[in-house]
Amino acid sequence: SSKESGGDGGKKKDGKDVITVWSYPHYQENPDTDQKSYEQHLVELIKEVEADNPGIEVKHEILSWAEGAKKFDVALNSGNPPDIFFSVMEPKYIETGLAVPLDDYLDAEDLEDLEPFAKDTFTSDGKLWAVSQWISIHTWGGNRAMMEEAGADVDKIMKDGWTWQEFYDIAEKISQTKNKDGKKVYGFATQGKDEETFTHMMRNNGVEKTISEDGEFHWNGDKAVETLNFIKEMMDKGVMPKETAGIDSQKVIDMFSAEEVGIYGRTGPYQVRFNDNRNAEIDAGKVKGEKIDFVLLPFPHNEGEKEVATGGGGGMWLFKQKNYKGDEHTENAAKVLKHITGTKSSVTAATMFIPPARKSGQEMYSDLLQLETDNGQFIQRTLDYVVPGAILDPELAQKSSKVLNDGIKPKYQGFLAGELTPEETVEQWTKVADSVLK
Amino acid sequence: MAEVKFENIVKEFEDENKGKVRAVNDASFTVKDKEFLVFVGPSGCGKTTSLRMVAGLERQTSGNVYIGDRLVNKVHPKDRDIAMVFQDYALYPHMTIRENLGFGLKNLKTPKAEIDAKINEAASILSIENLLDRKPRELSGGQKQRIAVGRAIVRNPSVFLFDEPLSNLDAKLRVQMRVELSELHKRLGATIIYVTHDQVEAMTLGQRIVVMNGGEIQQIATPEELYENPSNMFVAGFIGSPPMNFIKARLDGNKLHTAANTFILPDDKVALYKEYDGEQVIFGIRPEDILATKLLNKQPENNVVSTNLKVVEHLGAELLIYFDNGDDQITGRVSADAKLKALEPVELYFNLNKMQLFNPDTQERI
Amino acid sequence: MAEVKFENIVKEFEDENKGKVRAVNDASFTVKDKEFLVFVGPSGCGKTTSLRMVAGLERQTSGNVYIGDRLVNKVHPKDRDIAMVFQDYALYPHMTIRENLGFGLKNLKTPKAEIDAKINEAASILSIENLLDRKPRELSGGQKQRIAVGRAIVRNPSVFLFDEPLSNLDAKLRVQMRVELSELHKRLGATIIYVTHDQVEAMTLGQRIVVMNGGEIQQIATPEELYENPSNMFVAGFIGSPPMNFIKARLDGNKLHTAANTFILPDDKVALYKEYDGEQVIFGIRPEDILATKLLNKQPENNVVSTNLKVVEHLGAELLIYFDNGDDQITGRVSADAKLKALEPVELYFNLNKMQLFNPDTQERI
Amino acid sequence: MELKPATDNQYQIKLDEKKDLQRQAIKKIGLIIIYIFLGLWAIFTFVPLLWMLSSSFKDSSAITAVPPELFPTRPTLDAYKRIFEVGGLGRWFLNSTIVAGISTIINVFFAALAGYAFSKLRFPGRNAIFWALLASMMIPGQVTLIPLYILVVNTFQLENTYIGIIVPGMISVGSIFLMKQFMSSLPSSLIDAGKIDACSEFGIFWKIILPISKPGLAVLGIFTFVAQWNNFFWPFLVTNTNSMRTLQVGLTSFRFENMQDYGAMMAGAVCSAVPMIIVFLALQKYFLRGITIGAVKG
Amino acid sequence: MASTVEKKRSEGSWDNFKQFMKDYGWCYAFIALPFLLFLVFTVYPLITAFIMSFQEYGIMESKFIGLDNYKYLMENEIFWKSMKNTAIYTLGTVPVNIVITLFLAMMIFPINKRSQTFFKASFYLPAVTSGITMSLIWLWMFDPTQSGLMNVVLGWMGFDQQLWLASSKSSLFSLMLMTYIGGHGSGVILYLAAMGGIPKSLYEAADIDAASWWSKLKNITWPLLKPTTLYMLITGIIGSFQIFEATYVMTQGGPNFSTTTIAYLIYQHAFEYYQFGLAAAESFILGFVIIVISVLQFKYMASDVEY
Ligand SMILES: Nc1ncnc2c1ncn2[C@@H]1O[C@H](COP(=O)(O)OP(=O)(O)OP(=O)(O)O)[C@@H](O)[C@H]1O
Ligand SMILES: Nc1ncnc2c1ncn2[C@@H]1O[C@H](COP(=O)(O)OP(=O)(O)OP(=O)(O)O)[C@@H](O)[C@H]1O
Ligand SMILES: [Mg+2]
Ligand SMILES: [Mg+2]
Repeated sequence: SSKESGGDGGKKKDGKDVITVWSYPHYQENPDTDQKSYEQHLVELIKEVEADNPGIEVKHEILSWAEGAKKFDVALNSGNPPDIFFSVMEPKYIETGLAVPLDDYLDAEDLEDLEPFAKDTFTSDGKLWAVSQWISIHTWGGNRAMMEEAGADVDKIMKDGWTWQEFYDIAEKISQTKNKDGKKVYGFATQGKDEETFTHMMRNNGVEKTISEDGEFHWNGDKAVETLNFIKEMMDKGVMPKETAGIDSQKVIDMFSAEEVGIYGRTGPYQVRFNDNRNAEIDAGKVKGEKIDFVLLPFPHNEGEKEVATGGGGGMWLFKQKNYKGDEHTENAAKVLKHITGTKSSVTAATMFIPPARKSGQEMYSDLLQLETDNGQFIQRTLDYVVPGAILDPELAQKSSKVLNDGIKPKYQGFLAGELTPEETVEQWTKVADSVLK
Repeated sequence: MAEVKFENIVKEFEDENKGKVRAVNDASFTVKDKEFLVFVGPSGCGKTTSLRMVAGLERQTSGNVYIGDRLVNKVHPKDRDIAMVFQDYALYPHMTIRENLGFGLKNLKTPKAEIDAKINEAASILSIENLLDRKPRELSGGQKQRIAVGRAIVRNPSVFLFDEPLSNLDAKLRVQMRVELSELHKRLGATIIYVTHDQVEAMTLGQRIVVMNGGEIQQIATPEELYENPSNMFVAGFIGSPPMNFIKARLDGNKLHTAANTFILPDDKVALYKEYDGEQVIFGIRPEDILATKLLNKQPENNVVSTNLKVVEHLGAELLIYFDNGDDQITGRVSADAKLKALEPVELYFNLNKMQLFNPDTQERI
Repeated sequence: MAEVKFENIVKEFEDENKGKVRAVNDASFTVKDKEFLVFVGPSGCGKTTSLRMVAGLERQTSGNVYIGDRLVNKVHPKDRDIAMVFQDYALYPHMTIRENLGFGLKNLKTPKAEIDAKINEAASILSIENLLDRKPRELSGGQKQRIAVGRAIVRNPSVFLFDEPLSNLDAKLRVQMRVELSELHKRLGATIIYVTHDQVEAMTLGQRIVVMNGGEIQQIATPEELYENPSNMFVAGFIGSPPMNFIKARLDGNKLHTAANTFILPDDKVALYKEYDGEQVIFGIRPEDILATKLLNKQPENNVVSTNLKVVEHLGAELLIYFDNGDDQITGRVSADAKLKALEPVELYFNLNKMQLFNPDTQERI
Repeated sequence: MELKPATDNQYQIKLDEKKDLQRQAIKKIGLIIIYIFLGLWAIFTFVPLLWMLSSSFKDSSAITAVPPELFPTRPTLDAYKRIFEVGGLGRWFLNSTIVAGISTIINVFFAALAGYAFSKLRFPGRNAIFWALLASMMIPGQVTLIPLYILVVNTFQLENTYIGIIVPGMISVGSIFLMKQFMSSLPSSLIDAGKIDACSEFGIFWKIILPISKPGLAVLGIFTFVAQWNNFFWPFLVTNTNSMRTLQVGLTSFRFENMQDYGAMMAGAVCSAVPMIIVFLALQKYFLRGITIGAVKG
Repeated sequence: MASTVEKKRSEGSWDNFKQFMKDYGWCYAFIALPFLLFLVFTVYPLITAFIMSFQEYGIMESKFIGLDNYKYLMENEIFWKSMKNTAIYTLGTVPVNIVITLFLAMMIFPINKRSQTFFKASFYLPAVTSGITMSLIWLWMFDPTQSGLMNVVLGWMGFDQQLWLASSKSSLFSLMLMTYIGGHGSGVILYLAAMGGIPKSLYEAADIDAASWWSKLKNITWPLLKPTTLYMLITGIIGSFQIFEATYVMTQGGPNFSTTTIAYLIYQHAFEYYQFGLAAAESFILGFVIIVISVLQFKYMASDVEY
């Protein structure tokens, strides 16, 4: 039985240094399209690195999305994290003292190859904490046919963006219609579980950060009230479901697929691939439903404000264990990390129709990325101005997440449920923010 | 009016292994109003089952049960105006004794003060005052049984059903309870049906006694009648302690030949049995009709048997003596004054005035 | 050698409500090897508790228990070489009767064939052959009790402990079982300790009898001794059925004044009691020493009481008669031949030869 | 012995018969009401499961159909095919069976043993120990997770082994508590009888207490089995190869980041329910038996 | 005899111990293995966690901060809110569910064996489905749009559509509602087993004692089921106080803290902020509350029922 991995990686087996890698099942095998699964792609890379380094053995585990992070949390807090772990930016990992900054292990070449956005996403305290795998752009999504019926110039929107008013007019028009089952159609839908959509709208209303690096809270003023009022009006007018408070992202997609929604947020480039697959299945008669011409849409911006695209990305982190296993082990782990995040690894992003973080990868898999399509061009355009979410030093990040969990999220939910007015909402979360940040 | 009447009652149980078990077979009898009727019979003969049918806890397979004038076949136990003492006590384990006693009254919405009074009364009758606040599991077997009796007493119904209520009590309390029950009976004017296997209880308490065996009623009669004129060997052997002696014999004019002796019948008996002259019979004689000749003022002329005693048991005022007569073992009960000893020879007089004869085939009394 | 000895045994129970309950208080006695000792006493007097201490199921609060020469205070029940019949049967509900009987032997690793033989033997003694394959819940109360006895019999230990083993059996079976037990005792040469509240059982079975009351031993003696020389009023009242009559009286030379009568003492008694001349005493006389004058051959000169009978109970061969003497109710037991009737006047002779006197304060016999 | 045909008597009989008929009727109606109510309630409790079952036969579009279809219009076995195609389903089943089976046996045995000791034996410290056990149940498991993980994985090195999965669940205070409650109503005199019958202390437990506790053991058995079978988080923490995964852990691979394969999840849930239903049906016949009846009187 | 007394006096403490072990050794042997496992896998982690509650936990090293964690909680509004939510949830579910369970068990008890099996199985079935699956199904039933099943049912009955989990007014109640409808299977089975053990003669005695259906229920069935009820109360209270999965999967404590239970808060502190010390302190406060309640329960409910 193999007792090595995760927790106590690094034990020598046959004299080999064992490196553990934990990641997630980003995509499955698809026999119809000969698409390999993420794990198969990863294993290929691992095989290569093992072949190049006979002293290293790599054990990998594909966690489940549902509870993987929690498993990692337990392992990390037990002092036994895997050597390499896939995650988005999490300042709390840095604070544990077990995350290893990568600056010393990466060559200038590598750093050069990475898109600046990808580096920014994982830079904190001036150090790079993970090698990003891709640039995950946050966008809205739309049903081209429905939008055009409502008089929208979709191509133009994708190219030049749109204002709140333009968006509102189109959405309102769509919400006047009924779908083929005779059900009411909404112009816009989004999940009401957290404040994500609101964040996106705030960024496009001139407030880029909730909390700035100097610890100041920016969601305390008229801009926030204005944005909330905009959302409120959409709900009041039936442009957006008044039950938004109880709608989750799965439900939003379900509604979109059933043509009950014209525009929704948030989604991302990966949805293009899902939609293509779904259309193919409908063609093949495997799935019943209407084919949808799916388009990625930019976030609308308020009149006079700059359009801001948001993005993030996941990357591979390097960790050491509490009972430190020596520099050699860390170096070996870094070697593995470098290889499995190398140019070839961009296949992962490309398979999901997400722009890889490496420029070399974008080139290598350009055919997979279908950059010539409307959605592809939109992605390329967006890459130029996308900014990461707020990166704060770990301590401030901790406070920020407290403000979010104890103030913003619950109050925002209260607002969506119609229990708080926009003014009350802002007032109340500002109070929480003040007390946390003081 | 609380007459209880059984009319051709049959009760069958479904047994998983053995199919139908007939526990009571075609039983008919009437318990008169205010009568004290006792059921006796060997274990498993259907006494409890009969009682339960009166209570309405078991519904008869066929036949009718009346209480008073009322056909109660279909009346719920609580509407039958009865109280019952269960053989296994069936005390409510979680209630104190006080609560156990008061439960029935509480259900009948009796005022609190009255309940208390009745409980105290019953408690003093049964001398259980000091147990009132205990739980059943803290009591000894006999104490539990007294509580079970108390539970019936406080209810004061028109028919009392007792299933061996005294079997676990000590002799003294038993006598006391017997008298209490007797008085209760008189005082309350209630009809009582009482199941027991105790001779003395049956004979002293019962105005009439029902003897059962194997689900069938053998005889219903007053204690004297039962004792003096048992209708068959079963009854004769069952009533009386020690039981009647049965000796195989042959009737021959005024003589009765047993394996070892020949007895001379009194004249009235000769007349009575003349039809059976020359036939094989079973000769029944009760232990107390076997007397030590040395205690007799007048020495009898015949029917004296000389034998060696096998066993002698002391019962205070009396002796139980055991000796053999051919294959039959015979028991006698003589006054302790006779001072008999085991293994010593003795002369015993068989008083045939109260003898019985039975048909060896039908076992009926002749 | 299976002598059983109690040495200053005290047993206290913790009662949730009442604190310590002393169930047995400083009891000392010895059961001789092969002796048949009977415990009697009123309900709750500590009989079962004492038995359980012999068995090792309950540990005494203080004092020593010996079995054979061995101090068994701390010996496990299974190593005491005993068998016990429980008052509440305690049959294993999940085993058939056969398994119930064989369980102890199986635990002792007895060969299968031997177990079967012993079970069959016990079954035939108890006539339970046809029940062997049933489960306890399919049996009537009496049947269960027989199984419980059977379970002890098959074990064949050197000490048998019986806790009211016959209380639920019918009279006939009881007599039969009594004889069986007696024979068993002789055959096996086992020591037997036997708890009962049945007079007859105690007197017939016990070689010696221990009378308990309220946790204290009142007297240990042979049946005759107990009957004739009870050490105190409790024993006198407890042994004998119906119990001894107690009448308040004053001794005055050879006279005994009761509330309603004056009796003349026999000469030997006068001598015996002369120390107490002039004092208040309790006059004890057994029911069988009260005789109907009409049955006497020779009419007595004195000690005849004329009274009206209150109640007459028929017991087959005998009558129990009840009448008042001042405040005291007196019970007599006379031959059924006297044909006495309730409410009729009668002349009764008090035979004072077997009378007893008791100290009204200490209740001890004088 | 003949009947008195008094008119009021006849009337009374009629009345009684009427009352009895009424009672019978009430009983019958009561029974009918009971059946209807239980039936409705069963449907109530069934709806979620029915949805689970029917979803497992739907294609992905039908699952998300608005309005939802309670019964699939185009039933398909695709979801089942998907979960069977993913490697290791059989292995996961085997692992779950081993883990749940062994934990159940150990758990029930220990619980019965300790429950017996706590309910029927008297020894110094009995109540204190029992309360210590019980108190531990009252602290939520979240905080002991890290220490426990350190203990099992770091200290005992039991990661990715059956023992590692089973060990923390081998005793459960709840089970001990349940057995204690159950056994407290068994008649103590049977234990005495066992002692007299030369049964060892363990023999009494094994040959007398266990058999008459069958209803309790069966109940505890099914509860434990279900709990262990459904246990997800701990096996997920301590396993790291596909071959060691239990069914519940394995089935989570049908939950993806931006989309869930509902059909497969539901098919998985259905598959995982089947063994538990079998265990339930196998054990349920013991539930109702009042097995001690007839042991003692009074 | 004298020698025994002599010997007794000279017995050393070793002999006393030997005798003690002879008397009680096997009692301890019966609980030894379970207890050992308990010490290792429950007590040890608990002690560790208890120490943590006085620390600011860090993986590399932890800092002792005395009672700061507890102090912080005492002053924390959300902590009290979550305590309140948990208490409401417990009060609203445990007694109600015990009554429902008893009611169901009583209805099943008198019917014939085969139907009994059917209903037992039906009521137990939800329990065989894992909590996560059930939560997902309920999430679907609580869909706040017009197509949500619960809303459809409300529609039939002529009520307005509800937001269920999405409104802080109804979210906690919705979680409670979930427990009312499913999840009585185990309790029903326990109650049925306990009912089977009640001697029939007690009911017969009660029949004769003129006890009505209600009186029998109140005075016999209910008190004799006390050991079972106590078990269900205690485990029910523990379960409710520690309710986590439903909130975690369905509401994440929202909206506006209306479903933030103490266990969810513990989870948040532990795994979202890595404040394990704080989480431990919360756990011990919660544990203390449950222990106090349980002790009271035991005091008022414990009654040995031995037939
Ligand atoms: N519920 C039952 N199912 C099957 N057989 C039964 C049932 N109840 C009683 N019997 C059988 O019916 C017969 C009569 O039983 P019953 O209890 O009336 O006897 P009993 O005369 O009271 O005996 P005892 O003096 O031993 O109490 C017995 O053979 C018994 O085994
Ligand atoms: N476990 C116990 N806890 C408290 N008191 C008890 C316990 N067992 C017995 N007792 C009390 O001790 C006394 C003696 O009880 P014991 O069972 O020995 O009586 P007994 O002589 O056998 O009576 P019976 O003839 O009624 O069976 C009684 O008062 C009884 O209530
Ligand atoms: Mg009976
Ligand atoms: Mg006793």
